[in-house]
Amino acid sequence: MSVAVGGDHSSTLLRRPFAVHDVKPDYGGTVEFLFAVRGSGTAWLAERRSRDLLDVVGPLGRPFPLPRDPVNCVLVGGGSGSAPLFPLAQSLRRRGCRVDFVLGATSADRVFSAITARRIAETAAFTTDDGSFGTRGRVCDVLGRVIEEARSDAVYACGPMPMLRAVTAVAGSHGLPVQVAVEEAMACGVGICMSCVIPVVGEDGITRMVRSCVDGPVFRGEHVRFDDVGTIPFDALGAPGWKGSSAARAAESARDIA
Amino acid sequence: MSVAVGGDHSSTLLRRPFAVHDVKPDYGGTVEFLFAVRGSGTAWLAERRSRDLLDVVGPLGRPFPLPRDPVNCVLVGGGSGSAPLFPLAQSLRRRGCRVDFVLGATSADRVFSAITARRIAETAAFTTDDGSFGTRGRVCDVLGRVIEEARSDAVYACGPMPMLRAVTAVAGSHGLPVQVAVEEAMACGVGICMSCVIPVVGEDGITRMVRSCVDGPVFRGEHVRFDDVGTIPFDALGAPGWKGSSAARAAESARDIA
Amino acid sequence: MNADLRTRLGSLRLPNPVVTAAGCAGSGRELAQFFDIAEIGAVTTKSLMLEPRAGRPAPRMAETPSGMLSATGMQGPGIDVFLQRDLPWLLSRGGRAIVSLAGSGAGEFGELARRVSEAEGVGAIEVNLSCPNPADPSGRHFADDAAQAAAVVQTVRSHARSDVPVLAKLAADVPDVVELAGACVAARADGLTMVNTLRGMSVDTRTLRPAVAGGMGGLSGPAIRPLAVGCVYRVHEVFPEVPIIGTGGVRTGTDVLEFMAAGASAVAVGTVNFADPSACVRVLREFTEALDARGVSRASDVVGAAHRPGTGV
Amino acid sequence: MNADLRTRLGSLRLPNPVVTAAGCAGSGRELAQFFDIAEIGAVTTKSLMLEPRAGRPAPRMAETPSGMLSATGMQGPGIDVFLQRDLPWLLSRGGRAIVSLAGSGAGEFGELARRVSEAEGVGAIEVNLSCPNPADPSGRHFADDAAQAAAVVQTVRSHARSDVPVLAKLAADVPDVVELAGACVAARADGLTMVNTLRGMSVDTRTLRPAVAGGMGGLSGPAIRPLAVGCVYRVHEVFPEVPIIGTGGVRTGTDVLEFMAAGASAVAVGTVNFADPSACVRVLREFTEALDARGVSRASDVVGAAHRPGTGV
Ligand SMILES: Cc1cc2nc3c(=O)[nH]c(=O)nc-3n(C[C@H](O)[C@H](O)[C@H](O)COP(=O)(O)OP(=O)(O)OC[C@H]3O[C@@H](n4cnc5c(N)ncnc54)[C@H](O)[C@@H]3O)c2cc1C
Ligand SMILES: Cc1cc2nc3c(=O)[nH]c(=O)nc-3n(C[C@H](O)[C@H](O)[C@H](O)COP(=O)(O)OP(=O)(O)OC[C@H]3O[C@@H](n4cnc5c(N)ncnc54)[C@H](O)[C@@H]3O)c2cc1C
Ligand SMILES: Cc1cc2nc3c(=O)[nH]c(=O)nc-3n(C[C@H](O)[C@H](O)[C@H](O)COP(=O)(O)O)c2cc1C
Ligand SMILES: Cc1cc2nc3c(=O)[nH]c(=O)nc-3n(C[C@H](O)[C@H](O)[C@H](O)COP(=O)(O)O)c2cc1C
Ligand code: FES
Ligand code: FES
Repeated sequence: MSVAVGGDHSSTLLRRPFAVHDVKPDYGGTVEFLFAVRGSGTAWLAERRSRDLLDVVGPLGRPFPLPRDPVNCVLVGGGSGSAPLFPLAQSLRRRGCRVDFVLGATSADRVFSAITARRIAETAAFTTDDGSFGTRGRVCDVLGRVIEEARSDAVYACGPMPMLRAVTAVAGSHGLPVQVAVEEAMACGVGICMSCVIPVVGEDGITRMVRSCVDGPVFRGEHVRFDDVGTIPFDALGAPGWKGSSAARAAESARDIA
Repeated sequence: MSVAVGGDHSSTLLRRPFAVHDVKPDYGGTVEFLFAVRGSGTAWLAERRSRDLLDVVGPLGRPFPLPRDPVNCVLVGGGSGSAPLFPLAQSLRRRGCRVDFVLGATSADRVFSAITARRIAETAAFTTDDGSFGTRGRVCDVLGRVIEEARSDAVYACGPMPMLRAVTAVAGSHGLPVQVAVEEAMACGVGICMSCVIPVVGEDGITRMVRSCVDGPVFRGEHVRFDDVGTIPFDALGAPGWKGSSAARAAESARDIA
Repeated sequence: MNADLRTRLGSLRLPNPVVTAAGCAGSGRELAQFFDIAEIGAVTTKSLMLEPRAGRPAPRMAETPSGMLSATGMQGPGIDVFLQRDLPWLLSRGGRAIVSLAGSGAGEFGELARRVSEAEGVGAIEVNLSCPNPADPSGRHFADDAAQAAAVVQTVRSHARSDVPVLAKLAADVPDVVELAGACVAARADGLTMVNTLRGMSVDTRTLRPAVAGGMGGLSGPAIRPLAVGCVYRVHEVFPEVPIIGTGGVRTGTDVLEFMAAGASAVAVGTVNFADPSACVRVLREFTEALDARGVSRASDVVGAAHRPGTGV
Repeated sequence: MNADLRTRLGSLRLPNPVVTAAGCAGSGRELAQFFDIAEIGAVTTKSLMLEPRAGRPAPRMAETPSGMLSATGMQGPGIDVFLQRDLPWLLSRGGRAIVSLAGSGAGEFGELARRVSEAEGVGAIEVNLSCPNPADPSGRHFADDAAQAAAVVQTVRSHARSDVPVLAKLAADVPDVVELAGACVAARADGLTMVNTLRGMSVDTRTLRPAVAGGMGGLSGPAIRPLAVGCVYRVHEVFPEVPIIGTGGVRTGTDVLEFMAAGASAVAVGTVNFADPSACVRVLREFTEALDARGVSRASDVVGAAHRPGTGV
C-alpha cells in the first residue's frame, strides 16, 4: 500500500510505500503498517496523532504466494522488511506450515516485534550488525543453520536488495525455492511511472525490466538478476544490445494480449 | 507581525502578515492576533490546536502614532482590519482620549469583537454590506455623523485600500488628520523583497514607492496617493517620467544618510 | 447548473478538457482500476518508439520541492504492441487515445506515423520533440532547434491520416518557445502541447552523487506550473487560433482554470497521477465546480481570458 | 570538529560559502536586525542602475508551489546613493559586499563599473545579465544572446579595478547555458553566478487575470533548485576551474552541500530570506553540521564531488 505524506499543501508530492503488517476487523476494519523513521515523509507520519486521517491506496502488487501443502517455511526479514512477514506467517500457520523466523537489523532498537515473532514461529533467530540483540552479523550468517535445523522446504524473504541476493544464494545452495519481496523506490505504486523497475528473467528466458510495484514486489528469487539491479542488462528486452527478431516481437505481443 | 504557514515541508513558502491584536503578560507572555480564513494559509492556521508551535516574526513596521494630548479619536476598521484597532483604543484610553468605533464588514459573521468594541469605546457603530448587523452600507456612510456627534479631533483607519481612500476623503472634508494602516500583499514583512510598495508623498513633496511593511503599514492618509496605488505614478522618484536633477539626487542621498 | 465542458483540438472533439499527460498514465489500464477512463477527455499514451525499449537504469526518479525529477528513458513495448494490445483495449472501454510518438529522427517519426495511420480510432498524434536528436553531437533535443523540430512535425503530418490532428509537444527549456511554436505551426501542426519536463538534476546528499542515474533528469510537477503557464500565455498571445494542451503541474481544478485562462483548450495531468491515481476525475470535478461557482456556462469561454482586460469571464 | 569553511571566488576570499542573492537582502541593514552580517560570506546587493528607479507596479509577487513569482522591476536608489550610503555602512559592520550591476547596454554597464571602481572595499562585481536588452526588439535579456552577454562582461571587466573579480550572473532559461558560460569566461569573467529567476507566470483564479502586474514574472525558490543545480553541474563539468556561486532555492544546509557537490564554490540564499529572515546563518550552521556529520574537514573538498565516481568525499 502507499501513503500520501505531508498533507494537502505539502511540497513532498510522492506517496511512500509500506507493507501491510496486519488487517483486523476491529473498529470497523483496521489496516496496520509498521514503519521506521527514515526521512521527511516517515518523520511526518510519526507525528500523526490518533484519529488523524491518512490518504492510503492499497493493497497494491502481488502478495507472497502460499504453498498448497503444509511445508516448512523459513521467513527472513531485514530491518523494516520484517513487517510483511508477520501476516504471511499467520497465513502459513493456518495452512499447517511450520514457520521459522530469521530477522536482522542494524541494532536492537530496529528489531521489529521480536515477541510476536517468537509467539508465531517455531523458532526465531535474530541478528544485529552491532550485536546489540541476537547474533552479531547478517541474516545469512545464521540462515543456513536454521534451514538445516528446521528442515525447511521454502524460503520467504523481504528486505534490502543485497540481503535478498544473499538469501537467494543460500536458498539456492540448499536447493530451496525462494520468494523475495523487493523494496525498490516507488513513485506511484500503481504501475504508471516506471520508476521501480528491476531486471527479471521470464519463464521464456527473456529478461524484462519489470515494475516491482505491480509485477512484484514479490518475485521468485532465482528470477531476479540481482547483479544487474541498477543497470539495464544488455540482453534485456528493448536494451541497446537486445536483438529482438520480428518473430520474437510478435510472440511478445501475443503473450501480452493473452 | 508575520507568521509562517504550512509547516516545515510546506509548499507555501511565504509568511502571512497579521496585525497584533493584543499583548498580554499571561502564561509568560501572549501575543494575540485575529484572523479570517481567506485562503490556504489562513485555513492551515485555523487547523492549529492549542500548544502547537507557530513561527512568528514581529513586531514589524511602524505602529499608529499616539497624540500627545487627550483628544477625541474615531477608529475605523474594515473586516479583519479591525484587529489592530483594539490595542490602539486601549492605548488611547490610557492617555485620556475619547474613543469611538466605526466597524464595517461584509456580513454579521465577519464583524470582529463587537462586544469588546462597545466596552472600550464611548460609542461603536457597525455597518455590514448586507445589513445583517448594524447599518446596511459602508463605514463612510456613517463616519461623517460619528465625527460630528463625537466632535472627533483625529481619525485612525485600518482595512482595504478603497475603504482607506474613502475614510481619508471624509476626514479631509472635516479637516481632520487621519492615520491609515494599509494591507498590501507582503512577501517578507521585513523590507527586503520590495513587493509591498505604494506611492507616498514625502515631506519634501516627492513621491516615492515606499515599502508598506517597514515604512508603514501606518501612513498619514493625506500622503498616500490612493488613486495611484497599483501603478507607478509618472512623477515618482525613479519612474520613467521622473526628471531628477543631480542636485535633487544629491539631496536624496544626503537625506538618506541622515 | 453544470457547465458545457466540451472542447476541441483541431478536428478532435473531447467531452471535457482533462486528459492524461504522456508517460504519466501507463496504458490507461492501470488507472482504470480507479475510475472509468471514458469519463476523462482522453488518455495520452507514453511516447512510443518503433522497437521495444528497456529505458534507463535505476534510480530513475528523485523527489524535489513540489516536483520530481525522472529519467525513465521512455521504456515501452514499441508501437506494434501498443497498436495490437493497448489501443483496442482503450477503445473498447470508450476511451479516446492521443498517441505520443518518439523517434530518433524524422524518418523514424514518419514510419511511426504511418503505422499509427493504419490503426482505427486514434484521436490525435502527439509528437514528442523532447527526444535527444542523435544527429546533434551534444545530444540536444529536437525542440532545441526550431528547424529540426519543424522537419519532424512536417514528416509526421505528411504520413498521418489527414483526419487525425497532429500536436507538437514543446519543451519550456528551449531558446525561444514562441519561435519554436511558430515553426511547428508553419510545419502544419494542428495544435501544441506545452510543456514537457525541464532538464535538471539533484544530488543525493547522503552519497553526494547525482540522485538519478545518469545525472540529468526531467523536472515535472507543480513546481514547474508557472513556467508552463508562462509558455502557454506567450504562445497563445501570438497564435490565438492554435489549440493548446496545457501541461505542467496540474493538481487541482483551479489549475485547469489557470491554464485555460492563459490560453489552453485542454489540460493534461501528469506527475500528480502518481500522487493520486484518481487525480484526473477529481480535477475534472473540481474544475466543473469552479466554473459553476463563477457562473461560467461554457468551459471554452475561459480560454485566453487572462489576455482580455476586465474580469475575463 | 568544525570544518574549514573558507572559500574563494577568484581573488575574493570569503570566510564561508553562504552569501545573499542579489535583490533578496535589501541593503543588508534589514537583515542585520536578525543576525550579524559579518558572519556570512558576503552580502550581494540588489542590482544597481545608474539612476534611481521606481520599479514595476503592484501586485509584484505571487506565491507558487514551493516558489514565488516576482516582478519588482529592479526598484532601487541608483548606484551613487548605494556607494555613499549603503556600502560604507556594510563595511563598517565588517561585511563583505558583492555589488550587482544592471545596465541598459554595454555603455551603461561600463559606467557603472567605473563608478564602483572609485569606491574602496568592494569585494566583487556581479553582472546581472537578466536585464532586458533595449536594443532587442522583442525585449529579450542580454543572457539570451551569448555574444551580447559577452560584450557586457568584457566592458565591465575592462572598467573594473583589476583586483576586483567580475562574476557573470547567468539565467537558466537561455538557449544553452554552457555556451553562455563559455562566452562569459572567454570575455574574462572571473566567475559565474547561477541562476537568476526563470520567466513564468501565474493567473489569479479569482479574477482570471495575471497574478503579477504586467503578466510575466521571475520564478524563484526551492521549486527551481533542480534547474539551478543542473546548470551548475553542466557548466562545472566543462569549466571545472571557474568558480561558481550557486543560487536557486537554497533552503537548508544540505542544499548548500547539493550545490557544492554539483560544482559551486559558494551558494547564495535568495527567496528563502523572505520566509525566514535569519535563513543565512541557519543555513550556514546546518551546513557546518552536515560537514561534521560526514567527517569532511574542508568545505572546498566537496566542490564538484558529484562529478567524481565513488562516494565523493
Ligand atoms: C514495497 C515496499 C515496502 C516497504 N515497506 C516498508 C515497511 O513496511 N515499513 C517501513 O518502515 N518501510 C518500508 N519501506 C520503505 C519505506 O517506503 C521508506 O522508508 C520510506 O519511503 C522513506 O520515506 P521518507 O520520506 O521518510 O524518506 P526519504 O529518504 O526522505 O524519501 C525520499 C524518497 O526516497 C524514497 N525512499 C527512501 N527510502 C526508501 C526505501 N528504503 N525504499 C524505497 N523507497 C525509499 C521515498 O519513497 C521517497 O520517494 C518499503 C518500501 C517498499 C518499496
Ligand atoms: C499589514 C497587514 C495586516 C493584516 N492583518 C490582518 C489581521 O489582523 N487579521 C486578518 O485576518 N488578516 C490580516 N491581514 C490579511 C492577511 O494577511 C491575509 O488574509 C492572509 O495573508 C491570507 O493568506 P491565505 O494564505 O489565507 O490567502 P491566499 O489568498 O491563499 O494567499 C495568497 C497570497 O496572497 C497574500 N494575501 C492574500 N490576501 C491578502 C490580504 N488581504 N492582504 C495582504 N496579503 C494578502 C498572502 O499573504 C499570500 O502571499 C493583514 C494583511 C496585512 C498586509
Ligand atoms: C515519469 C514521466 C514520464 C514521462 N514520459 C513522457 C513521454 O513518454 N513523452 C512525453 O512527451 N512526455 C513525457 N513526460 C512529460 C509529461 O507528459 C508532462 O509533459 C510533464 O511531466 C509536465 O507535466 P506534469 O508536471 O503534470 O507532470 C513524462 C513525465 C514523467 C514525470
Ligand atoms: C524579489 C526578487 C528580486 C531579485 N532581484 C534581483 C536583482 O536585482 N538582481 C539579480 O541579479 N537577481 C535578482 N533576483 C534573483 C535572485 O538573486 C536569485 O538569483 C533567484 O531568486 C534564485 O534564487 P532563490 O531561488 O534562492 O531566490 C531577485 C529575486 C527575487 C525573488
Ligand atoms: S512505482 Fe510507479 S511504476 Fe512502479
Ligand atoms: S513585504 Fe517585503 S519589502 Fe515589504
